[in-house]
Amino acid sequence: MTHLLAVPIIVPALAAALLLILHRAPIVMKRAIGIGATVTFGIAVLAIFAEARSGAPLVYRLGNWPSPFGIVLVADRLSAFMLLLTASLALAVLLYAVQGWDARGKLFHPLFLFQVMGLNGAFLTGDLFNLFVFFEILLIASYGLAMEGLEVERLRATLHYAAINIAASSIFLIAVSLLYGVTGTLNMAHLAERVAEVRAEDVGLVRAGGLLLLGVFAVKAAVFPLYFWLPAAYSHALAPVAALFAIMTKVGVYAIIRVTTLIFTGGEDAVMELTAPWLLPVALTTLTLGTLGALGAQRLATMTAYLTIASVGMILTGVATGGSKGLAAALYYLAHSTLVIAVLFLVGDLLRRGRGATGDQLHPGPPLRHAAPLGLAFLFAGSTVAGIPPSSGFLGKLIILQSTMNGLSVVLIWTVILVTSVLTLAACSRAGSIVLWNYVEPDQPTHDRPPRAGEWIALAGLAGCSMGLVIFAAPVTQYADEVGTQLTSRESYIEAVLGSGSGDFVRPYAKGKVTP
Amino acid sequence: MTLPIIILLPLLAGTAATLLLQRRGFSAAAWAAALPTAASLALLTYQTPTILAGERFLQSWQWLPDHGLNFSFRLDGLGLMFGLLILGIGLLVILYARYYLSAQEPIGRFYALLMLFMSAMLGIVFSENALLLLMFWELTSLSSFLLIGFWTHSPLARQGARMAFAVTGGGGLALLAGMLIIGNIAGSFELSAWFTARETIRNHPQFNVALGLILLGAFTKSAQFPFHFWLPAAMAAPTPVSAYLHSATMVKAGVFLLARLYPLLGGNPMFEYVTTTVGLTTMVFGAYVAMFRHDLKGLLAYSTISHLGLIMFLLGLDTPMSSLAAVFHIGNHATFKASLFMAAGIIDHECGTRDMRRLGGLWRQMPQTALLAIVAASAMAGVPLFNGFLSKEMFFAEALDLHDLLLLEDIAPVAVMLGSMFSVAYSVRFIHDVFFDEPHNLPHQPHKPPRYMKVPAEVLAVVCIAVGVLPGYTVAPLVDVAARAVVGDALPAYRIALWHGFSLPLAMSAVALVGGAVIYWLLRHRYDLHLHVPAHYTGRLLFQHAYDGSIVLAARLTNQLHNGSLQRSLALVIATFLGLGAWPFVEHGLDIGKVTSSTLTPPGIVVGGAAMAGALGAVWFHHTRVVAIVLAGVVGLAASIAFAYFSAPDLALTQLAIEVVSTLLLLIALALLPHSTPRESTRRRKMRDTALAAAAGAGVAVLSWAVLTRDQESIAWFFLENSLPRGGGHNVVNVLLVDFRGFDTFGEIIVLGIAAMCTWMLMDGLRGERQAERPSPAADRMIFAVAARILLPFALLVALHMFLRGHDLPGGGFVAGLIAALALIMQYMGEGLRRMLAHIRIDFWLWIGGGVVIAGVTGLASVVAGFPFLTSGTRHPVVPLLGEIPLVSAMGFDLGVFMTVLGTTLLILTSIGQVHRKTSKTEENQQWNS
Amino acid sequence: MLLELLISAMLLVGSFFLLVGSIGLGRLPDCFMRLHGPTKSTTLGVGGMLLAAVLSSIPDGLSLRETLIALFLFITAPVSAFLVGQAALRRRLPSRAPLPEDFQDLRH
Amino acid sequence: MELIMAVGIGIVTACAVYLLLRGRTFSMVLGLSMLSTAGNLFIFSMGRLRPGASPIVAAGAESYADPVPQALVLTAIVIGFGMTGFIMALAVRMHHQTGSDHVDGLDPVLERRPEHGP
Amino acid sequence: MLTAALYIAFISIATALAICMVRLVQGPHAPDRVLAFDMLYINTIALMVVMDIYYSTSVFFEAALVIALTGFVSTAAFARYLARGKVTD
Amino acid sequence: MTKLCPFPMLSMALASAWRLLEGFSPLHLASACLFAIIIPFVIAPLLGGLPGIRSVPGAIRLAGHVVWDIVIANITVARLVLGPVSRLRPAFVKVPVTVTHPSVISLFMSMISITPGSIPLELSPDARTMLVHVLDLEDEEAFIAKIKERYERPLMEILEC
Ligand code: NA
Ligand code: NA
Repeated sequence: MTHLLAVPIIVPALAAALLLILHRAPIVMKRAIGIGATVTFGIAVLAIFAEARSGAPLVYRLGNWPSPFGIVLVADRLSAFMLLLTASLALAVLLYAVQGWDARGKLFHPLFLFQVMGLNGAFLTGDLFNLFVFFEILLIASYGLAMEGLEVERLRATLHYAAINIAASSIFLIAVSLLYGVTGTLNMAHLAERVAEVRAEDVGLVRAGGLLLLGVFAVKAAVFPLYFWLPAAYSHALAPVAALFAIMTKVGVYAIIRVTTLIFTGGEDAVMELTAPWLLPVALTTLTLGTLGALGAQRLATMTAYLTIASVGMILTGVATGGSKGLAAALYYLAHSTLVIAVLFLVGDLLRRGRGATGDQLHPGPPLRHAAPLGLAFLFAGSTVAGIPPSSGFLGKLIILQSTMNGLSVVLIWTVILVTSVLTLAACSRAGSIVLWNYVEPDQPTHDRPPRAGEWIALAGLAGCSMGLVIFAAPVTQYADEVGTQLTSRESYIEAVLGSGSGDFVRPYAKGKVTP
Repeated sequence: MTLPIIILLPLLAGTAATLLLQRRGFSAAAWAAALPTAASLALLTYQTPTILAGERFLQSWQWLPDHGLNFSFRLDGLGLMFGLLILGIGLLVILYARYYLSAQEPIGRFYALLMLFMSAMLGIVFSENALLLLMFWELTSLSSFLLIGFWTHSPLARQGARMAFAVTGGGGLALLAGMLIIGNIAGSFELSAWFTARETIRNHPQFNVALGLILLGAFTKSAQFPFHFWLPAAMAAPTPVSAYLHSATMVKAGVFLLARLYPLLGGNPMFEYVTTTVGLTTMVFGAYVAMFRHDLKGLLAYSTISHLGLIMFLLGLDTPMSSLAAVFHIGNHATFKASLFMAAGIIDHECGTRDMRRLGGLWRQMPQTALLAIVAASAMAGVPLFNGFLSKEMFFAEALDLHDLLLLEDIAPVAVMLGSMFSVAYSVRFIHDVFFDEPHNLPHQPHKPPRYMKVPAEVLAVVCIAVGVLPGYTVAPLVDVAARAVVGDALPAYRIALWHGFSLPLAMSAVALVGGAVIYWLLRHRYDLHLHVPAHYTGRLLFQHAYDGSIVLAARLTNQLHNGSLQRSLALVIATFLGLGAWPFVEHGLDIGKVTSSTLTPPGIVVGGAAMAGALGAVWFHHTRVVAIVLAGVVGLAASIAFAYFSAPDLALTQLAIEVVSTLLLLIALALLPHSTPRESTRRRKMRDTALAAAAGAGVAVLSWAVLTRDQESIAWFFLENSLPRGGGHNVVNVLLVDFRGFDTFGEIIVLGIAAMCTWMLMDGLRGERQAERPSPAADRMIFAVAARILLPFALLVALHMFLRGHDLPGGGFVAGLIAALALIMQYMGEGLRRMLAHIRIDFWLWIGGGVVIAGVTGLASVVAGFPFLTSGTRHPVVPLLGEIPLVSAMGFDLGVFMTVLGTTLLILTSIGQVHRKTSKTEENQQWNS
Repeated sequence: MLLELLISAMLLVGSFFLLVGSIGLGRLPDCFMRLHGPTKSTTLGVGGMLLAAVLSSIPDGLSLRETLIALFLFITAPVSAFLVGQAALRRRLPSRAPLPEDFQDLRH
Repeated sequence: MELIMAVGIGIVTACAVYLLLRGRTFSMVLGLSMLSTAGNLFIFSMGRLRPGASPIVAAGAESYADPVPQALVLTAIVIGFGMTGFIMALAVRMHHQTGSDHVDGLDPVLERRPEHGP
Repeated sequence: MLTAALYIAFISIATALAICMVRLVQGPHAPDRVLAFDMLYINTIALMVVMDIYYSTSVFFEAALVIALTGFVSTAAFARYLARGKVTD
Repeated sequence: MTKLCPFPMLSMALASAWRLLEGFSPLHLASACLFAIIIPFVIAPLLGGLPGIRSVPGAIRLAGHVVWDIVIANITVARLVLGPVSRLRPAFVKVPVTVTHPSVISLFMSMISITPGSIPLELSPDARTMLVHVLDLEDEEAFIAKIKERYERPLMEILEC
C-alpha cells in the first residue's frame, strides 16, 4: 500500500493548517514551513511521476472503500504530468515570493499551500464531485491570493473573478448532480461506463450534464466567451500570484481533456461526443481574441494575461484536433505556456519595479537600472511566448501545427495560428521595445527594491524548465505521446479504478427492498 | 562535429567573451569577437579544398525525430560560398565596428548580438534539416530586430526594428507552413529527402500552396517588392549592421533559400514566373527609387533592394547559367555593397551627416575613402574591371534569352535596360554628390577617418577589383561549386572572364553606363534633384498604419468585448450556459418520465408557494435591501422544510443553521453598505435580465422535473448496506460525510477555513477605525444579552448532543459547530466582541487550523495502521458501569469539522461585524429616514 | 384511545392558537398590535403541539424532550417581540395608540 | 410534489439569476446566495423525492432516501456559505475603498451614471 | 381520529404559514415583515413537531430544537438593524 | 466545590436537559454529569451576572402563575383578535421599574411579554421606566399595579438581587 498519491494533497493542507495556527509566527518560520511542504510534495510528485510513467494508472482508494463507491485518487500519466508541472511552478514561484512579496500579503503562505493543494487534488481525483470540492479550494484560495494587497483595482478584479466563478460553481453542482441523477454514480471511471450504456431517453439529459460541465471547465480555462474574468484578475494580482495562476487556467483545460477523453468520448454511435462541433471554433476564437487583447494591451501584465487566454486557445486547438497526436501536442504546449507565462509575469514584475511610477504601463518610463539582465530575461520570455526558435514556444507551435496537419480545417487552423503568431510577435516586440528601449528622464527616482538573487534564481529555474522542454524535446514529446495514447484508450484507466470484472455497481431504487 | 562547431563558435565563444571583456575596452571586445570568427573561418577554409573537389558533407544528430526536427547539417558549394562570405565579411565588420561605435556605447552587447546573428546565419546556410533551417531563419529575424534597434533611444530605430521583425518574422511563419506541408508530403524534413522525392512533392496537390508560402518567406526576407519597405527603415541601424545584415547576409537569406531549394523548386513554371516577375519589378523599382534618395544609406538600401531583385530574377529563370549568374552576383553584391556601406559609415562618422544635399567635395579631405568608394560604386554600376560588371553581363545575357514567360519575354529586356541605367545613375550620384559636389553647411569640418576603419572597406574594394580583373583565378572555382550545388551537374561548359568578345550584352552594358550617366546629368541639371522632396515611404507608411491600426483596433475590439462590466460578463456567461444546456434537447428532444411518488399536501403547497413568493418578493423588493433579505430568508426556510419533509433531516438542520448565520452575515454587511439599491437599470437591461432569468429558471426546472419523474438506479445501496456494518453508524448521510466521502468533507472545511481567512484579510485595517465601544442601549443589554446568556449553556449542550449523535442520528460536526457558533454569536451581539473575548478566550485561528489538523491527523492515523487515508475504525469497548461505548475514529474527523466550522463562522461574522461604518452622520441620517 | 383523544385534543388546541396568532398578524391594524399575536398565541399554539408530541411518545416510553423546545421558545419569544417592537417604535411606525412623547428621542 | 419542487427550483433560480445580474454588489451577493440555495435543492432533487422514507438505517424501515445527494448538498451548503461570506466581505471592502457599491466599483461622483449598454 | 386531528393541524399550520407569507409580502413596513418572518419560523417548529407525530419518528425534533434555539437570532438581528442601523456593536 | 461547580442550579438544569435529549443509560448519565460540570465551568466568566435563586418553592409558584396567566389570557387575546378589531383600545403605558438587576429586569419584561395583551417595547436609559404596549387597555393604573404586584414583587422575593 503506497500512500504516495495522498501526499501532494495532505502535506500542503496540513502545513497550511499549521500556518493558520501559527499565523502570528515570524515570517521566517512561515517561509520554512511553506518551502518545506512544497519541497516535500515535490519529491512525492517526482516519485508519482516515475511510477505513473511506467504504465497503468496508480489508484488510491481513500477510506479503503471500493470503487466506485468511495473517492479515489488516480494518477495516470496525464495527472502525473500536471502534478510535476504544478510542483515545478510552485517551487519557483515560492522561491520568488519569499524574496519579499510574501511579507506584504497577510496570509500568503497558507493561501499558497491551499492553492497548491487544490490544484494537486483537482489533478488527482477520480471523482466528479470531489473535483468540484478541489475546484472550490483552489478557487477560494486564488481569490484570496488575487486580492492580496487590497488595492482597489485588485479588489474589483477579484470581485468579478469571484462572482463569475461562484456562479459557474453553482452550475458545476447542477451538472454533477444531474449526471448523478441519471447515471447514479460520481466516480469518473464508473461514469464513463454508465454514460456509454445510457438509455436512449436519457441521452439528452446526460449530454446536457456533460455540456454544462464542459462549460464550467471552460470558464476556469478562460475560453471564449467565458474568459472575461481573467484579464483584470491576472493583471492586477501580485506577480508571484499571477505566475502561479499560470497553471490555473490549465486546470480547466485538464478537466476538459479528462472528461472528454474518459467520459464523453463518443463511443460507437458518437452520441456522447460533446466537443466535436464547437471546440475548434471556440479554441480558435479564444486564440484570436487572446492575441488581439495582448496586442492592444496597455500594460505588460495585461498583455501577459491575454497571452494566457491565447495559450488556452492554442492548447484547445490541439485538443480539438483529437486523437493521441493532438492531445500530445496540446500537452507539450500546455507545459510550455504554463512555464513561459509564469516567467513573463515575473519578468514583468521586475521591470515594473524598475520603472517607478510608470510601472508596467506600455509607455516610456525611466531608464532601467538593471537593463541588461532584465532585457535578457524579457528577451527570453518574449521570444519564447512568441514562438521564436529555438524556444519551447516554437517547438510547441510546430508540434501543434503538425498535429493539425491532416485534419479538414487545416487551412483555417493554420491561418489563425500563423496570423496570431505574427501578432504575438508584434505585441511582444512592441512591449519590449517600449519598456526596455524607450526612456524618458524620470520625474522622481524609483525606490522599489532591485531584483534579488533569489528572484533571479526562481526565474532561471522556470526558464531552465522551459529550455529543458527544448533540449529534451524528444523524451518530453515521447512522454506526451504516451499520455495521448493512454488517454485515447480509456480502458486502462477504467480497469485500474474499477477492476476488470465490472460488477453491477448500480441498483434500481426499490421501496422496502433495502435490508441493511 | 565540424559544422556545429563552425556555427556555434561565434555564438558561444563570441558572446561569452564579448560580454566578459566589454569592460576592458573596445579592442578587447573586438578581439573577443574576431578570434572565434577567425577560428570558424579557418575551420571552414580547411574544408574548402574538399568541397571545391566536388564533395559535400552531411552530418546529423537526432533531436526531435518524431516531428522531423534533427540537427542535420550539410556543407556543399553553396553553403561554402555563403559561409565564407558570412565569416569573411563578418570579420571585416567586426574590425570596422570597433572604430565606428563611440565610447559610450555598449560594445559588448553589440558584438554579442552580432555573434548571435552570425551563428544564426551560418546555421541557415549549413542546415540540412528544413525545420532546423527555419529555426535559424527566425533567429536571424530576432537578432536583426535587436541589432536594428541597437540605438534604443532613437524612435526610428525602434520602429525600424519592429517593422523588420514583423515582416521577416511573419514571412518566416509562412515559410514554416510551407515547409511543414512539404515535409508532410515527403515524410521527412531532410533536404536530401526532399530532393530525392522531388517528383512526388511537385505532383502533390498541395505543392503550389507550399511553394507560395515558401516564396512569401523568401520575398519578405530578401526585401522583394512589395515587402521591401522594411529594409530602408532598417537603415536606422548602426552602419556596421547595415553593412553586414543588409548587404551581405540577412537579406541574402531569401535568395539563399531559393537557391538551396532550387533542386526541388527549379523549373516549376509557377516558381519561375512568380520569381522572375517579382525579381524584375523589384529590380527596376528599387533602382528607380534609389536615384531619389538623398540619404546615403537610403540610396544604398534601395540599391540593395534592386540588386536582390536582380538576383531573384536570375534564380527564377529556368536555365543553369542564370543560376550561376545569380550565385555569382550574390557574392559580388555582398562585397561591393558592404564596402559602400562602410564608406557611407565613414562619411557619416566624419561629417556628421549622410545627406547628399549637404555633403560634397570630400575628395579633398578623404581621398582614400573616395577612391575605395569609387571602386565599389563602379562595381555596383557594372563598370568593366570590377566584379559587378561580370555578373551583370551574365544577367544581360540571360534577360535576352527568355522563353515561355508570356509577357515577360517582351518586357524583360526593356526593364533590364532601364534598371541598369538607373543603377548607373545612382552610382554616379553617390560618387559625385559626396566627393565632388560643393558641401552645404556640413555639421562640422570633416577629418580623416582612423586608419583601421578604412581597412575593411579597402579589403573589399581589392576583392572587387581582383574578381573583376581575374575572375578565373579568384572566385571561379567557388562560384562553380556553388552553382553546381544549385543546379546539379546540368551546368554547360562556360567560362567566367572579363572579355567574351563583342556581344549584345556588352553593348547593353555600354548603353547602360552611358544612359545612366545621362540620366543623372538630366536629373541633376534639368530636374534639380536636390530640391526633390522624397515621396512618402508608401510601403512603410502603409505598414506603419496597419501596425498602429491593428494595435488600436485590437485594443478597441478588446475593450468592446470586455468593457469591464461585470453585469455584461455574467450575462454572457449565463447565456452561454443556457445555450449549452439547451443544445442537447434541440438535438435529441426531451423525455419527461412518468414516475411521481408523492402526492400534494397542504403544507407542501404552502411551503412551495412560500419559496416562490419569497424569491419573487426578494426580486420585487430588492431595492429595499433589508426586505430582500427577509424574503430571501423565506426561501432558505422553505428549502429546509422541504429537506425535512423529503426525509433529509440532516440537511434541514444544516440549512436552518446556515440560514440563520447567512441572514446575520447579510445584515451585518448591509449595515456597512448603502441601505437601498438605486433604481438605475434601464428598461432594456431589465428586459434582457428577465429573459435570461426566465430561461435559466425554466431550464433548471425542466431538468429537475425530467429527472424527478424518472426511475432511479444508483450506487446508493452500497452506502445503505455498509453504513452500519462497516461505517459504524446508522446515519448514512453522516457516515457518507465523515467516512465514505470524508475526503470531500476534508476539502470542504478547508474551503470554509480559507473563506474565513480571506474575510478576515479583507476586513483587516478597517477594524482600527472603530471608535471606542459605546455601551449598548440599556434595553438591548438587559433583554437580549440576558436571554443569550441563559441560552448559551443549553446551546452548547445541544451542540454536543448534535455532535455525539451525528453518526447515528441527524446531526454531526457541521450542525454542532454552527449551533455552538450561533450561541457565541448571540453573546457577541449582546456583549460586543471585546467583552465576550474577555470572558471566553477563543483563538479563532487555532480553532480553524486545529480543526483541519485534527481532521487530517485522524485520517492519517489509518495510514499508520497501513490503510489508506481516512479509513475509519470502529471499536465498542465495554467499560465497567458505563457499558458499551461506541467509538468510531470518524468521530475524531467530525471533531475537526466541528472546530473548523465553529472557528470559521465566528471569524467571518466577527470580522465583518467589527468594521465601523464609513459614512458621515448626516448621510446615515438621510439614508435612515428615507 | 384516551391517549389518542388527548393527543388529538392538544393538536386541535395547538392548531387553534396557532391560527389565532396568524389571524392576529393578518388582521390587526398596526404593527404594535400585530406584535401581540405571535408572541402569545403562536407560542401557546406550538406549546400545544409539543404537548401532543410528548403524549404521543408515551407508548414508546415517555419522552419529555419536547419540553426543551418549549423552554427555549419561552425564553426567546419575548426577546424577539421586544426587539421587533423596539424597531417599530424607533422607526415611528404608525400606531392607533398615540406614541408617548418622552420616548421620542430613542435613536442612540 | 415533484411539479412543485421543479417549479419552485426554477423560480428560485430565475429570481437568483435576475438578482445576480443587478449592478450593485449587495443584490449580486443575494443572488449568488439564492442561486446556491436553488442549486442545493436541485442536487437534492436528483435523489428523487421520498417523503416518509427513513433517513437512518434502522430495522423495519420501509424505504430509504438516497443519501448520496444529501451528502453532496451538505457539502455544497457549507461551501456556498463560505463563498457568500467571502464575497460579501469583498463587497464591503470595495464599498469602503471606492465609496460605491456598484459591482464595477465606480467613482462615487459617478455613482448614478447610466449603466453600460446591454 | 388522530389522523383527522393531524390533518386539521397540517391545514392549520399551512393556513398560518400562508397568512404569514401574505403579511410578509404585504408589509407595509419592514418590522411587519420581520414579525411575519419570525412567526414563519415558529410555525415551522409546529410543522416539524406535527410531522414527527405523523410519521411517528423523532427525526424532525432536532430541526425544531434548532429553530427554537437559534431562530430568534435572525429576528433579533433584523430588529436591531431596523432599530439602530447595525447589528453588532 | 464552588470553584468546580459554580452554578449548581444550572448544572442540574443541564444534566436534566441532557437526559431529556439522550435518554437514560449509564453512559449518558456519566456524560450528563460530565457536561453539566464542564459547560458552566468553561463559560463561567460569561455567566457571572446571573442571580441565584433564594426560594425554590416561590419560584415554582411564580412559574405556575405565569403558565396559568398565559393560558387564561391567551383565550382573552383570541377573543380580541377574532372579534371586531375596531373596538380594541391599544395604548402605550409607562411602567416604573423597581428591580435593578439586569437579569431580573429581563425576566420581568419577559414575563410581561409572554403573558398576553402586553408587550414591553422600550426601557429608559436609566432602566427606571419601561414602555409597554397594551392591546386592549381598560385602566392604566390597575394594569400597572397588577403586573407589578403579580410579577415584579415575587421576583424580588425569589431572586438574590
Ligand atoms: Na535560374
Ligand atoms: Na552633395
